[in-house]
Amino acid sequence: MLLADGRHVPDLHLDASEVVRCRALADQVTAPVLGFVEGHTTVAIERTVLRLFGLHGAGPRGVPQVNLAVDELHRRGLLGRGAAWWLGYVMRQGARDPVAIVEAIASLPEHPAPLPAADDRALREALAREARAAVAELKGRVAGRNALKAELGTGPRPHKYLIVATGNIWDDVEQARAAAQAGADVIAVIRSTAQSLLDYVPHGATTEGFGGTYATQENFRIMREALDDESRRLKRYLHLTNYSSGLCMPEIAFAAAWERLDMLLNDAMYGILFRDINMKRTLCDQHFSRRICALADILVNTGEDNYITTADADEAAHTVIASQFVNESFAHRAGLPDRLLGLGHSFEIDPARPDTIARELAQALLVRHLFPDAPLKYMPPTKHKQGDIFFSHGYDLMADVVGWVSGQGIQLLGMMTEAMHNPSLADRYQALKGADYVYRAWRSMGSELQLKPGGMVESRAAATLHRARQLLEEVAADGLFAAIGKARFGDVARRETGGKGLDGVVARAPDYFNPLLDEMEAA
Amino acid sequence: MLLADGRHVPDLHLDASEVVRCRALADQVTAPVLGFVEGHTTVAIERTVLRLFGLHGAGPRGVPQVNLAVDELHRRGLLGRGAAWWLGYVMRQGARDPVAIVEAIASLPEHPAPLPAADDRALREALAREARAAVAELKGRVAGRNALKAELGTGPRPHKYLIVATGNIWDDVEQARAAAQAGADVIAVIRSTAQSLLDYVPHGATTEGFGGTYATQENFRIMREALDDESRRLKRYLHLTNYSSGLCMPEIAFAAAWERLDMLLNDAMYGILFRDINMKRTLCDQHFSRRICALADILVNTGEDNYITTADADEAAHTVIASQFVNESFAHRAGLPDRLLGLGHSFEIDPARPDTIARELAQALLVRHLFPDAPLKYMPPTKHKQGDIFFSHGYDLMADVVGWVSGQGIQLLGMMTEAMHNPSLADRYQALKGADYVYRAWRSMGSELQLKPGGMVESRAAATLHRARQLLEEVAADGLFAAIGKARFGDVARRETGGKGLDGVVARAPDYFNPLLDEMEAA
Amino acid sequence: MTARPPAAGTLVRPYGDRQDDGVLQLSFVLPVPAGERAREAAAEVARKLGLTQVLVASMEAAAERYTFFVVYGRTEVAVDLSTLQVAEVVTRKKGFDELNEFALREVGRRLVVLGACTGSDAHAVGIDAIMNMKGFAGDYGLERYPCFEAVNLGAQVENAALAREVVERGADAVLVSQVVTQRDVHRDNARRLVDELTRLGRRSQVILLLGGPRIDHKLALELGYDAGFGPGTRPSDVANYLVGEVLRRMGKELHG
Amino acid sequence: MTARPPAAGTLVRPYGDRQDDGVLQLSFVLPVPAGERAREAAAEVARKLGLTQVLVASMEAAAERYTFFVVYGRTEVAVDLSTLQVAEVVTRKKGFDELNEFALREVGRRLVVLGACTGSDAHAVGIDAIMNMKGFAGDYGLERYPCFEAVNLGAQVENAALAREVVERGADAVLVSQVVTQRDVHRDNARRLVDELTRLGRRSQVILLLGGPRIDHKLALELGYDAGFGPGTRPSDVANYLVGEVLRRMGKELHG
Ligand code: B12
Ligand code: B12
Ligand SMILES: Cc1ncc(COP(=O)(O)O)c(C=O)c1O
Ligand SMILES: Cc1ncc(COP(=O)(O)O)c(C=O)c1O
Repeated sequence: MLLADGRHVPDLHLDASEVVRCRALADQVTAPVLGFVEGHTTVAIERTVLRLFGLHGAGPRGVPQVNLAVDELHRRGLLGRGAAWWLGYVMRQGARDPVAIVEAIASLPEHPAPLPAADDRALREALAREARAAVAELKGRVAGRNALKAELGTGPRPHKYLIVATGNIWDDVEQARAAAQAGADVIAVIRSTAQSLLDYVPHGATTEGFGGTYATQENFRIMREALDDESRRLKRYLHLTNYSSGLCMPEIAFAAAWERLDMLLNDAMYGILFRDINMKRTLCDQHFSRRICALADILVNTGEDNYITTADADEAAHTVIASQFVNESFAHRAGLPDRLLGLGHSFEIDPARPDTIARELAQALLVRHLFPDAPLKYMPPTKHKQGDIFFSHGYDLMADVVGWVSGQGIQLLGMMTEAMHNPSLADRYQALKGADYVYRAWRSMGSELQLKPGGMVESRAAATLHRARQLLEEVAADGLFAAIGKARFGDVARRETGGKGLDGVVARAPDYFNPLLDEMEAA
Repeated sequence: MLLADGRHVPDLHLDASEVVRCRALADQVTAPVLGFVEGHTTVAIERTVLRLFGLHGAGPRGVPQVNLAVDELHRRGLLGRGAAWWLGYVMRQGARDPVAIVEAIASLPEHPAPLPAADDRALREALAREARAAVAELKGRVAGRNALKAELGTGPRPHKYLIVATGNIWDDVEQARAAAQAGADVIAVIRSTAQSLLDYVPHGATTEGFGGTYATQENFRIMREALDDESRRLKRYLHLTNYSSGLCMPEIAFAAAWERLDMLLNDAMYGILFRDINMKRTLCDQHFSRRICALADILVNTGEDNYITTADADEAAHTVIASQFVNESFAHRAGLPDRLLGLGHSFEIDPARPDTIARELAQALLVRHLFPDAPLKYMPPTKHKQGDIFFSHGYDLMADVVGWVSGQGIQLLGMMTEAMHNPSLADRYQALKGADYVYRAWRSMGSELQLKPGGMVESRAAATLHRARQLLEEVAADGLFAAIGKARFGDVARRETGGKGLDGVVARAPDYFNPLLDEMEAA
Repeated sequence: MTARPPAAGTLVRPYGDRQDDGVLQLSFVLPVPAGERAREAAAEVARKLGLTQVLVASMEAAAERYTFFVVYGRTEVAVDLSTLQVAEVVTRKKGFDELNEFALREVGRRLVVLGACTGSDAHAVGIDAIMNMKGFAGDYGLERYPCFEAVNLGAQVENAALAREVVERGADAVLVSQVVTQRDVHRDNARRLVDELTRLGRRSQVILLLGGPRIDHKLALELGYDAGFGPGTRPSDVANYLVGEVLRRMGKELHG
Repeated sequence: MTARPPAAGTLVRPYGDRQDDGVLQLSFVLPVPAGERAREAAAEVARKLGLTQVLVASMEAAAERYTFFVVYGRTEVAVDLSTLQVAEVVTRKKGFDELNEFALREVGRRLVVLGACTGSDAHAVGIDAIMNMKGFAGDYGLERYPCFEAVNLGAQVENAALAREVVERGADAVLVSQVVTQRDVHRDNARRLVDELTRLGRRSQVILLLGGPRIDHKLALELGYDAGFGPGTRPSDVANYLVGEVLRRMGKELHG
């Protein structure tokens, strides 16, 4: 198989009809969800819209203005019309600056007086115009980023993706620069533990996170600025990514878009399964956030790798594939092209078992063949990592081999101290040096090696695809909500009415107004 | 390709006529050398014969009795008749115990009186009988070893070969046991630096070596005893090996045979190239020592891996192959069957270069295909090892991968501290753990992977074979001595009359007598 | 496991390739550019740690202003094994059936066992491995034991909520998992449950177990728990400990 | 390479993921069976080295009576960069042609340079890399330089024989390689050549260079050599040093 970037990977002979069927099933799975999504909005979506109109600040005790405003609307049951509409409403009443707007919204009566139809039309037109201008500005920023990328060029594939997670944005910057100097192509700033459960986006530059650094717009800006500078110095464009999953998915996507991030962790189901966020909430938020990604040319990374840190990687291999089809379908529905689809998977089969390379290769090649135009994000081993860093390092290198030979687009480099602590500078350096050696040493092996027809790798891939199809049949029949209820993904069961954030889901009123969504749907 | 031990390795398509031609050329190269060997003996060979007859002790200042005796004979120009003959001679004069024999030899006049023909015949017959009895005893010991091996069984292929080299035999024992407990199949006790240049074998248990422990018969005995014990405890036969190359090749082989070693480093040319030992001397000694190995069922390991620690592994790949054909031919002429032929090669291409895996795999598979019934000894990287032990460990694991996929019989495990010091216990442990992981993870890949026909691996293998043939043509035309003079192997040039030990080479007289050789040639 | 304590004065030192050679391998980064001065600084760090025969085996520019080192050296440090405080959870075990039978007979009822990964920690795999039917490494989880009524509350469970559950369900034992340890978040969090239970006057009635990849028995005791379980723990270890401890508190013995 | 010496009082400490956190990684073996006591002994070794926040990341039975550990910890140790004695061979270099021209012009003749790996050391690859035509890493060897008459005597060269060659050939410089260092065999061996040359009254007339993977400039000076060259040395480093040093001794300068 010849990849778009010129690399070859060993051919896998798959049953094409099964692939077609999986895609059809995935579309069947996502269709009713989209129906639901199109009838609802969430507090996070509405906050995002207000951010587009410039409500960036934070009020007393750091509460973001958008939260103050949206919570007031929600309390009054007004959100179904869209926060933008109410923004227009209070602005017509004279509120101009953010503080005044928030105050005006907070002072709205339980049943605000309706607007005459002409005023309503004028309000919508004015805000649509403003939204169009803001979106144009956003697109200008993205174009600037793309120009820099074109000017400097990027490193060869796979892009080496390295994590920084000090908790302090300034230390993160220092480490990101160091990683870039050692060869990193993508810097991922990990978020503080459980930020995904905060129903607001913290404000400003932050220095105190646990196991990661808070995702804030200011932190994004600081890091992107440093990477722009470092990119110019190293004459190689450095990508930046962060996490959007969680209760603030669309807001974070918007901040990331504005600050010119290149990628985002953005999975349709991660929040549900791994953060116990209500499924309706997440499914609405993911759609809106992905529309933002499509608008801002942000590559989304999905989180199927997580399934096999909870479930057994060997037994659950097909759930990864099934979920990827679902994620792909959701992404297409949000307007994302394949080239922005960094579907996630990983090298996680217990290394105590025999023949793990055959099975990992089967999985990695299967994903590669199923999604030929997607860049793919390949994760290193994590769950079975050991405190024995020497073993752990060698184990990572095997993942590098499989990632390379199977032509992955983005490769997270494993950290030899994975079982202990967040990566240190030394760990990243060794990971880069090792991966570079592997890519160099195995350079032509992707085109050199062929698989025995009907051998262990091919049959394993075929069996996994087959089981993925069976699972998709079941999910299509039961519906996604029910399937998640039966722990069909990642061995985790969630109820439709359980989890966090359900109370932030609101049915759109017939006169729902969302000029940002209108802009994006028009694009 | 299906190996005798049940493993599969990827097929290489080679030009069979080229292989046939290489073997014919190698035989052409070794034939005249054998002619020379059959006309000569050496001080080392004669010392070996005396050892067979029980001259094991050492005189004042630790000089072995066999050296005292042989030196006396040599000084008098008597060696051409064979030391055994003179042993018989002085025994007829009444010398019985070793001390008396040595003294009697030392008291021989310049021109000892000749023996009447009948006495000469009786002398020869008596010694032949004694030799037969000693050889029978030796074979009994070897049979005992083989019975233990059959009883306990050995570990699966490849046998993991680990080095101990403390300089102190008691520390070596401790480390050998530890290595065995961690999974080693073969323990190699490395010799003290430059022991190969000593023209005698040190005596007794030793505790003071540099970079290794002296090879002495007592040290062999101590280690084999410890390994027998450990084998029984672990219920897995543990092999022992040491080095015979050098000025005492036949004597060490004899001691090893007696003490039931399983393998020996025994190369036809190593001493010449890497120790500057005279070529005539080494070529005579290797033949005799290999006959001993054939007699005692000792697997010989050749040293082609050394070539590419001196010469560039990429450019000199064909010299390894050519030398293996020569070593094979010499081995066959000494009566060694293929199953005792541990031809050496290694993973030594500079890891700073691209596509090293393709080239290493080409080489390893080429050797595997050329010598299908030989166990093959595969060496890990050494020359390009770094003080960065993390890199170094990963680099070793790649050698483990290639060794495994190409079906090697004996695999030396690389040490992550190779660039620093002799292996420590921790290094061996990590090497074993890493190799076990690799063998497990890649278990079926030898049968699973196929090579692109005419691809990089196949064409590299074909080109190397072709260049090996060209080199053999040249060596066959020039003669081995002249070829070595032109630095055709390992980038090292040696002159026919240079190097150490030439004065220990003696033309056999027409009445040359060597009952050990007679026994071995009759076998 | 070391059954008998070692004889007094049994000194051990790191072993490279000879008894007591004291060989140690170090690696670290210094925030300086690579070069001879950096190399010397690395050697000096090792010397200041008391190492001799210091060999800077590797110096690599990990970034423009950071250098990675591998260093070998020898230490004089020795440890007297007999003086070490080793708190070890007893590991003599009964088989599955035997344990269940024994426990049901001797206790006379099923023991109520709650499990949770607490605070903001979302790592459920460890507690699941101990609690869930399926278990871990071929060893059944506590849910499968007839002698336990085992309830896994999952991850991100608030300490206050967990303490309430203990009271409501009359739990005999609580299994707390803590995986995230950055900035000692696990310590504060683990202590909080003890405080809550103490506040409710329940601490002494319940067996408290702490577990996780960076937990050991010693740390658990220090944080006010009854026992600690580290990486590689099997459900059967925990089951045996629980039954044994309940019997002990009843004045009986597991291994009579 | 550090061009300017650092300001006084510039303290550096190991860097894990924050400035001055002092993070170090250790590994070692203890001659005890794996178990809780062994783990505690490993932690104690680290604590005795002055480490705090000690984490025994891995304990593995490397054999029945040996246990391998990976340990992380933090040290308080800091090094003042400005106080370090760094002996660095100057590395400003001229190109091949320029150097040859300059040397031939200023010295007025070819310099006689002998190379050898001495004593029982048979490792010729390093000295070959410096001396032979082919050179090393794309850098020509000294034999290729018109300004040198370079003779490589190979390996296992006796010190006495080498000293005689120096006299006979009127050598300007001798390059000694030492690779085997077990039990400090290289130190004794390197000193022996200095003794021989001193005995022959030749020491001061000849530039003595020592090189090898575990050699540095400092060690070479200590052993009585004029300069030392470590791993990764290129022939052109040596060529530049030699010409510079000869000129210096003539009262001239290489970089005027
Ligand atoms: C899987 C995993 C995840 C999954 C968790 C899925 C899930 N449902 O559990 C996901 C992807 C969601 C995840 C997320 C994060 N993770 Co995480 N994760 C891991 C990983 C890879 C494996 C953990 C695991 O499952 N081990 C397997 C189980 C079986 O082992 P175990 O937990 O040790 O349990 C055994 C014993 O310890 C014991 N045990 C455990 N608990 C208990 C309790 C009792 C009572 C008893 C008796 C025994 C016991 O028994 C078990 C069986 O033997 C580790 C790295 C590693 N290899 O260890 C990182 C790791 C734990 N994660 C880490 C981090 C930082 C995070 C994040 C905070 C990152 C971020 N900022 O986004 C997030 C947030 C998580 C949160 N809020 O808690 C760090 C923690 C660093 C530290 N020391 O503080 C680690 C070490 C990775 C790293 N090097 O950075 N993670
Ligand atoms: C190749 C090799 C061999 C070959 C040597 C072939 C030959 N003709 O040279 C063979 C196989 C014969 C061999 C044998 C042995 N070897 Co050896 N060998 C190596 C190996 C793998 C590589 C050395 C090498 O060639 N490096 C490449 C060259 C280019 O690098 P270099 O030497 O560092 O040279 C550079 C610089 O240092 C500098 N330089 C070097 N010399 C000089 C001199 C001057 C004046 C200057 C300016 C610069 C300079 O410039 C060079 C270019 O940059 C090393 C392990 C390793 N990876 O380092 C072990 C190693 C050196 N060997 C070792 C040992 C113990 C042995 C034996 C003693 C083992 C035994 N008991 O049988 C034997 C005996 C050798 C003897 N009598 O000396 C040990 C030494 C341990 C120690 N610290 O003491 C090592 C480290 C392996 C190990 N870990 O055990 N060996
Ligand atoms: C898709 C996705 N989103 C988010 C996260 C992490 O998010 P959180 O901040 O919730 O830990 C991950 C973790 O790996 C992920 O895969
Ligand atoms: C065939 C052979 N013989 C002998 C040796 C070592 O011998 P010496 O004792 O001469 O160093 C080697 C070294 O690797 C070898 O390959």
